[in-house]
Amino acid sequence: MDEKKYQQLEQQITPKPKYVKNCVAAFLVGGLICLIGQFVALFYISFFDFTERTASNPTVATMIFISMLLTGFGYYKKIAQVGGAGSAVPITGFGNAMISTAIEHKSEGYVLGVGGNMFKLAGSVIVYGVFSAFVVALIKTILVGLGVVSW
Amino acid sequence: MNKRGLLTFASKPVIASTGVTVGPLEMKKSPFSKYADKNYDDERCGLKTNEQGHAKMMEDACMIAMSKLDKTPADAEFVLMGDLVNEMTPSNFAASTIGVPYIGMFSACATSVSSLLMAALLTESGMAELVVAGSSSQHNSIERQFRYPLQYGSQKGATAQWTASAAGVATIIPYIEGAPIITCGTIGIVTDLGLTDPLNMGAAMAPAAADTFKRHLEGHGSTVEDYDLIMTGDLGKIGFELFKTLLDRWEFDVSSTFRDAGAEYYGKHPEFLAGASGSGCSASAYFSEVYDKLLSGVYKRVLLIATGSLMSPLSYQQGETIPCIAHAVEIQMK
Amino acid sequence: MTIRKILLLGFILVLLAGCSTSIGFKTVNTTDVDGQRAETLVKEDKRIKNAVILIHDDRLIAGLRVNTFERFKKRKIAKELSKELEKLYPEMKITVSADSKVLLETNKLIDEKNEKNYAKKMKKISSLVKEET
Amino acid sequence: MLSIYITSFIVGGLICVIGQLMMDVGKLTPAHTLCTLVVVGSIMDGFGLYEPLIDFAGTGATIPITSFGNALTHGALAEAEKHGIIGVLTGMFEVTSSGISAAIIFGFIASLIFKSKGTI
Repeated sequence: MDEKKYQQLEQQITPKPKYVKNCVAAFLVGGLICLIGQFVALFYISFFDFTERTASNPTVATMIFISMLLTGFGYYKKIAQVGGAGSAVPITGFGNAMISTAIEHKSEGYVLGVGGNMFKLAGSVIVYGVFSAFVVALIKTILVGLGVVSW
Repeated sequence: MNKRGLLTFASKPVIASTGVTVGPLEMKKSPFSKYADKNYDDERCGLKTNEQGHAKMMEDACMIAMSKLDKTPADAEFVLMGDLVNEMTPSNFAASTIGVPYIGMFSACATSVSSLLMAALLTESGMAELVVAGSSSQHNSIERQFRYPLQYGSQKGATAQWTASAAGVATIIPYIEGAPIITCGTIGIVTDLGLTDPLNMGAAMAPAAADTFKRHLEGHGSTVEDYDLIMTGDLGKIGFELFKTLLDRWEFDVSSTFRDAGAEYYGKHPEFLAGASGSGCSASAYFSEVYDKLLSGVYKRVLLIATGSLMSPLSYQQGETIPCIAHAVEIQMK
Repeated sequence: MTIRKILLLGFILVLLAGCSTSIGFKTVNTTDVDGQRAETLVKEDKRIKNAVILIHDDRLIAGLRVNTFERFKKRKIAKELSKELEKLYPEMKITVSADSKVLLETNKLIDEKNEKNYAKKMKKISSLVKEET
Repeated sequence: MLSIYITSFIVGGLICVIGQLMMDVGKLTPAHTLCTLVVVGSIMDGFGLYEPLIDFAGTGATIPITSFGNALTHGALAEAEKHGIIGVLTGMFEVTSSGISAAIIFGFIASLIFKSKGTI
């Protein structure tokens, strides 16, 4: 049996992802996480000296704290199995990636294990975020310097 | 007739005893667990790391298998075993505790059968009176090596399999009456049909299993009807479906006698998706339920085909395809 | 967790979120300058839903809430208003913001009705807005 | 007041749906999906589109990982506005340090408290 024929057969038999169901679940889970974040932000705006904009920092930190609890007690992966991208895309998913790696590599010690591996999954997000920010900001700064666009 | 990779054991080595240990999750969810010799309340078997727990499961399975024969490790000539973790360290540590001359075996999840075949060969050659063979896997340590950290949230599709925490060990001795005989076997050819999805290993392994199955039947001149049971290792629900489709195209009768350990391993629990995988999955199913049913005479002649995907995290991240292997062993009860 | 449970939870949260009162338009003026002009300016702007204006000493604070789909431009709206208010009251320190913090705090300040606190708290609100930029 | 919750839910949910489609239809791994979204967020800020989205949707725009790219670019641009081209290098983490530092701190704390479990 040649490769192409088998891959066709494999495509036929392997069940397709349930696109609609997955998207609805991602929408609900992702939306819900953002909604909870909005309540947290409201809390910070009402009781502390944060404006809508500056409240986003403590909100993010709080969401990561919640993510830590959910990850540690083993609930986050259950949410992720239902929510898919709905749980991976919010900042809680970023937290989950770092926290789960930290817990996992505890057995190799706190320096080489936890310290050395924490960014194993989440590191790529930081790398791409920083590099793309660099490129975008550089282009914009040059364009502003040339007088093509303004800030 | 092409005799490549075919093994026939004229001296009729037998499986004298088996030892099977399973983890806590398998104890609760797996229908095979009722045949197991030992289970643990803790996924790390009360030890500090997952890998230590893994070694402990393997070691306990070996000791149980030998104790059933009233033997000690000092009586065994060889121990052949393997697992999936880096350089098979859990097996290495288990072997170091047992202290029997040791050969590490690696055929990924097909190690259960490959070690059994090598043990039969050693016995056939007259170099051994007692060989211990087996394989094991432990969910936590393997999941972390091949996929993501345990608590990492990633959505698994319907094709994903759950690595089983289990160890299965058999002791092989020269012919005695009343024990299942290893009559023949077939060593698989590495098959790679260009699949790359590490979360759909069943589909990648199915052609290897089908190829070995065909070669075994043609090489040893048997037919599907000769067997009471033809059991694949850990193809999972989707891989098993593909395997049967392939055989159907080659005009084998797949309506009955076929089973897959991986697809059945967690019963009807849907959260395990396509079923179980891991080298402990086939080993613990073969050396528990199948062995018991051979002994009790439910099965007279069985064909066990264990499949393994020979990939590493490195190879699939580099975009390589997944090469797969399948080994077959035929066991008869007179 | 099933989708149904998530839906239910989401629904409850949305319901809970609904329990907030509308503020409308409010103006409090403790000075002699004409506060009416500021109020009409804000009221006439159709993009603005709620507004609280507080004029005290040499400060004018306007907290705005803009319509849902105008929120994209809420910074621009606040800036525009700020410029117009500066024209109307050139001698005053003007703070205009569409941030709900400003609206909430100013509203709280007015509800407390303690004029002694006005100067101090108004300064603080202005500094919060400045800190952001 | 109510509308911010609705927009937050809908915008946040929609960004996640885009991620889900990238994973299901585009067959990307979660890591590839997240990296792409971060890059998209930072490009959007380059065009000045992300800040209005935050004003519209609140946490619906700040909680998804796209805001991470936005915040990095925003910090770099703000610094570049003040100090010219050097600011691009130095300003990057001005705005966004909270997410990363929180993740490091809570990750380390979690590693002290929790043990990994293989339960389903």
